[in-house]
Amino acid sequence: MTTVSTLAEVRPDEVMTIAASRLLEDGKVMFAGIGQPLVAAALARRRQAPNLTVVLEGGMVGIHLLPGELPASTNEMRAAVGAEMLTSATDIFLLAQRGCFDYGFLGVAQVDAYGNVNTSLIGDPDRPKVRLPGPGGANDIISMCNETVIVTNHEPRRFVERVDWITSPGHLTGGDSRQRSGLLHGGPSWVVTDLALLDFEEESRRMRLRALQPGVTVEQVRRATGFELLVADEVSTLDPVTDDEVRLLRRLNGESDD
Amino acid sequence: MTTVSTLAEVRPDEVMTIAASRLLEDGKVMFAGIGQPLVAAALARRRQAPNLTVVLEGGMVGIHLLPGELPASTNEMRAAVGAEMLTSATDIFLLAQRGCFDYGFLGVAQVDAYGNVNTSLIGDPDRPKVRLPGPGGANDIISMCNETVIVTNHEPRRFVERVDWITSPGHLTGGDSRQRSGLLHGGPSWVVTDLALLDFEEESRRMRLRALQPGVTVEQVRRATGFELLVADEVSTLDPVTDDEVRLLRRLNGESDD
Amino acid sequence: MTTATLPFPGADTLDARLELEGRRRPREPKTMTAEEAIAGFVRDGDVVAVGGTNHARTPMALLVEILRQRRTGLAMSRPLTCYEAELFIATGMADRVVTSWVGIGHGWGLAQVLREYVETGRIDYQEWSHLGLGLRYRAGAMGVPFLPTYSMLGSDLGRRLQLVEATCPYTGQELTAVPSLNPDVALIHVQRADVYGNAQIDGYELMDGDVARAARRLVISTEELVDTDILRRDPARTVIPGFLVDAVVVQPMGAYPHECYGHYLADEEAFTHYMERVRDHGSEGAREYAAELVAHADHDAFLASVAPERLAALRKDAEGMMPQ
Amino acid sequence: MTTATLPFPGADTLDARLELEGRRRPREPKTMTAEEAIAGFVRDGDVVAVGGTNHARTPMALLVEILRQRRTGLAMSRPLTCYEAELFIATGMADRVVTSWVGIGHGWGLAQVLREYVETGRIDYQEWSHLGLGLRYRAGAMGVPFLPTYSMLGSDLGRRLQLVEATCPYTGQELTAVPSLNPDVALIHVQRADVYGNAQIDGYELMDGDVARAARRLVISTEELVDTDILRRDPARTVIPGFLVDAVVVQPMGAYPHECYGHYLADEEAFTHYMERVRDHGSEGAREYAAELVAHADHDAFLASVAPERLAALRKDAEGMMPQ
Repeated sequence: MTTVSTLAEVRPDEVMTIAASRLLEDGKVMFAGIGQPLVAAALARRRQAPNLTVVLEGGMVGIHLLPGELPASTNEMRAAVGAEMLTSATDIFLLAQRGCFDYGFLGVAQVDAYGNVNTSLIGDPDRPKVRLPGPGGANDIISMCNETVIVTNHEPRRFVERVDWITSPGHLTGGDSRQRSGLLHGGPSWVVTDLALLDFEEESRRMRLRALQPGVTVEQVRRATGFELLVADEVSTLDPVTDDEVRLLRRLNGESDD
Repeated sequence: MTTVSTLAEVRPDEVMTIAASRLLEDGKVMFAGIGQPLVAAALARRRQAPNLTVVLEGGMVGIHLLPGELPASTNEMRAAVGAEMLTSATDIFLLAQRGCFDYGFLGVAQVDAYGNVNTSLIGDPDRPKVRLPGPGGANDIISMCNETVIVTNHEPRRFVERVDWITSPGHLTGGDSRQRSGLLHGGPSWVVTDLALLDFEEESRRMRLRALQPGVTVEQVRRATGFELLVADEVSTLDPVTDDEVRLLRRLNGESDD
Repeated sequence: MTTATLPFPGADTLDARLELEGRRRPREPKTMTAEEAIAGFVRDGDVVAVGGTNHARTPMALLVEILRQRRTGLAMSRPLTCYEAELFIATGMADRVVTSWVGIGHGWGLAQVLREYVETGRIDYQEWSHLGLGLRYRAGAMGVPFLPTYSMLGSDLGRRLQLVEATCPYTGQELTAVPSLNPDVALIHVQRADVYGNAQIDGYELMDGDVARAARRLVISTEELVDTDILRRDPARTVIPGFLVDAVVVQPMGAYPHECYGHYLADEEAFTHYMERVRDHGSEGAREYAAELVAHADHDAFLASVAPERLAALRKDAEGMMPQ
Repeated sequence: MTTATLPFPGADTLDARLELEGRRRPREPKTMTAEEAIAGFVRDGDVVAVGGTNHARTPMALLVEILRQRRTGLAMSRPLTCYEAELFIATGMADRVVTSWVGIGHGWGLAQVLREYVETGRIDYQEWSHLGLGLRYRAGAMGVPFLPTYSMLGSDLGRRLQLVEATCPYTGQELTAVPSLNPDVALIHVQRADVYGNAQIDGYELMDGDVARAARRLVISTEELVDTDILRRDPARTVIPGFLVDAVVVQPMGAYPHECYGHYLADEEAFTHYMERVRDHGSEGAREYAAELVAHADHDAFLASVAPERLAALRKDAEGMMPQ
């Protein structure tokens, strides 16, 4: 795992997906969305977590993840054929509410210092500048899964002090505010970016830098973050991505045949 | 329908089942229990109501009703094979709660002047003299179906002023008491016995004699009723059971092969 | 007692039940054309629940027939909404959207027409969580005016929707109270049904079992009309009992250009065709596309306008993916 | 805020969830003997949810193994209860019953042992409506502490159970609040499962999908152990996902003498055998019958004690009834 990839042009999104996939433990259950989360799951299944069960919001449980044929939607044939169970879309979220899912994975348009996520709108909620797709399953995932991993490019416009709209609740205003809102479970545990791995400080629940992607400095992360970032006492460096990981990732994405 | 049966020994329970079956209209949906209700349904399906849909508490919808092979339980293979839909036991009652079922049919250990039904216990609820099977689906059926037909032998020990225990709510203490309890739908509409057909007077919601089985007198019905019975201004006489009905009933019950 | 007012129809299961009691749907043949079904069961101002999600089992033939007959003041309700809603917004037939997500997929990104109408404040856009909308349908299906859930707690969704809390009378725990939704009409596309409306869905049911139960009026379209005995062979697959159904429209490829599990994949070329128009002409492009669709006499005429080998390929690919 | 106290465990989904978070059930082979499964997952004082109803898919092999190992202070929870509960009452292992109905069926009338114990006040008997108990499981499965329903309003059931009302915060309507039930352990018999516990039920699911989701611990027995690929051919039939399951016991005819849809009918002779003992000796007869059952080393030994042609006939009759 410590062999630096010698492959030309490892892209930032590849580094991020690989870092996210490494968080997934074997035997667990992951509520995945389309795109990066699903690729991270497929990667983990072929490496450290062959018994990871992947669940989709369309009601699929234990889906097949074939290289080059990952589904383009959580609600389509490719996502369902080969699943171990198909249930209704509502019932899959009720399993989340019961506490059956170890991980949720979310992308964001904005995330704030307390891990609150916005995928709904930019600007004034009454007359948004940009109307975005909305929560889909994200509000439920971060409210109900045992922990939620946020995966996103690290940019100041995404990392903001307060999101314009809380689509999906993180630690709200920090401290025990999430619990006080009635959300007694889960919440964001990790934020994985192309620059770093971050968590949330135990007391304040503010985002905290824990580890850097190889070659990245703390200052770089600070500059890419639009709020005052906590930094752990010891900031480690993540293992560099390996040739094996990158090759496998590209094969899963249908970008190569080897 | 006015030909008197010439068959020897038409039993009181046969007269009652036939009278109940005549209430069932074509195209409707009936929540049936095992025994008399199911036989009444099978009879109606072969006579005036070929498009009657029969539902069972085991989750079966649109069941087959084969002569001599009527199921002995609402939760067994014979009740399920040939059904048009199988769903969960809870979901079948939720369809009742939604308002999908035209008729429920109930038997009773006791029924009172307001159509409250007891199938739970005789005596003191804290230390019953006789512990009976309990509601099964009956509480839900009478609470949720659009109307409920009570079918029972007419005996003073069954027709009591107040039941020992309200297993399944009828019109409670009469008037609008059922509505005031939060039960906004349905309730008992008819009581069919071996002696008579009864309904519930519109204002008081007390049980009222509407029609007599052939050969029965009002006085006979009064004597068989353990509470003061209302009598409609005009009491008619039910059409006598016909040979066809009796023969078909016995064939359905597996008592004859013709 | 304290009661809240909702910004949108809901929590009216009691009325929905009374409507059902007053208008039974007896067991009788219910097959009719899409034209008859829409004329009979879809009215101006309706809350329309659209079956399927995103590009799965979208009841396209029925939706386009609404466009053809024109309705006004519709609300389109669907947990994951695709471009079908944009056709109703752009043509002015819908002024309300109830959803948890809107997107086109297939690499096309944001829904541009919806953006335009929301950002200029021309439609009411009601954003629910996925489970929140799912439980609205479920409450409607169960015949209760609300259900408790953890969904939407702490977020801006519940605040904007003016949702109130449901307090557990045993524990004192406070959860979100989701109000029931009994749509005025639901349109659902299925793989097979009999003349009475007993219907089976293969693959993913999504929310359609609940939508069918919740709906005040229900029109289904089906790939295949089968004898009831076919349904009896696998009754656990019957998701919609006939007594819920008002109309059965037999329409092979009735979800095209969207997909239907086991029958055909979505036609990405059709998405491209639509999105290029929108990219080039904005909502006017969506109106042009809708005009093209309604110019066909019916869905069969629309299908006949597509290259047969393209349709055959979509069917072949879907059939080839099925488990053996 | 006002909170009510329940006369019985319930409305504790929060605790059930914390227990689940603290004890995950990773995907790994979970096959074991009934002896190991009961030893590992059934404890004194448990609320035991028994799968199936009446004489359908009763998890007999697992239940008799509990009798064999002996437990005390059990509560038996099942919507329609048959004689299996009487074995636990008569042997003093269960002192509580949660049900909507108890009866033997097959023309045998009332459950005499249960009558004796209830009428002499020796057990706690909790009578719910059928839907009431179903919604207790469903609330537990949904992870919410209560659900609203019309069930039990106006009757003596809710009054005696000390149920309180759930007020709709939108309409003010008052419904019964049914408290969740997350049984300590559930036992469910299914037609097929893989080593991870992914399980399919043929025919009528009854309440078992909810029971499995609600349970704090879950033991399934299966007629057949199959490769996961077999389940993938018809994934909509998978009612129990493996991540809910603690133990998989492979036990052909595991519901005998009760029925298992598609595999075998109930053995009426066995009912007669039991009921004649009870008729002649009351609850002592039930203890004798239980002693006979536990004298067999395991369920296979019990089956071996039955005339093979009798078992073959039950199987043949069931198979002959299946839709073609």
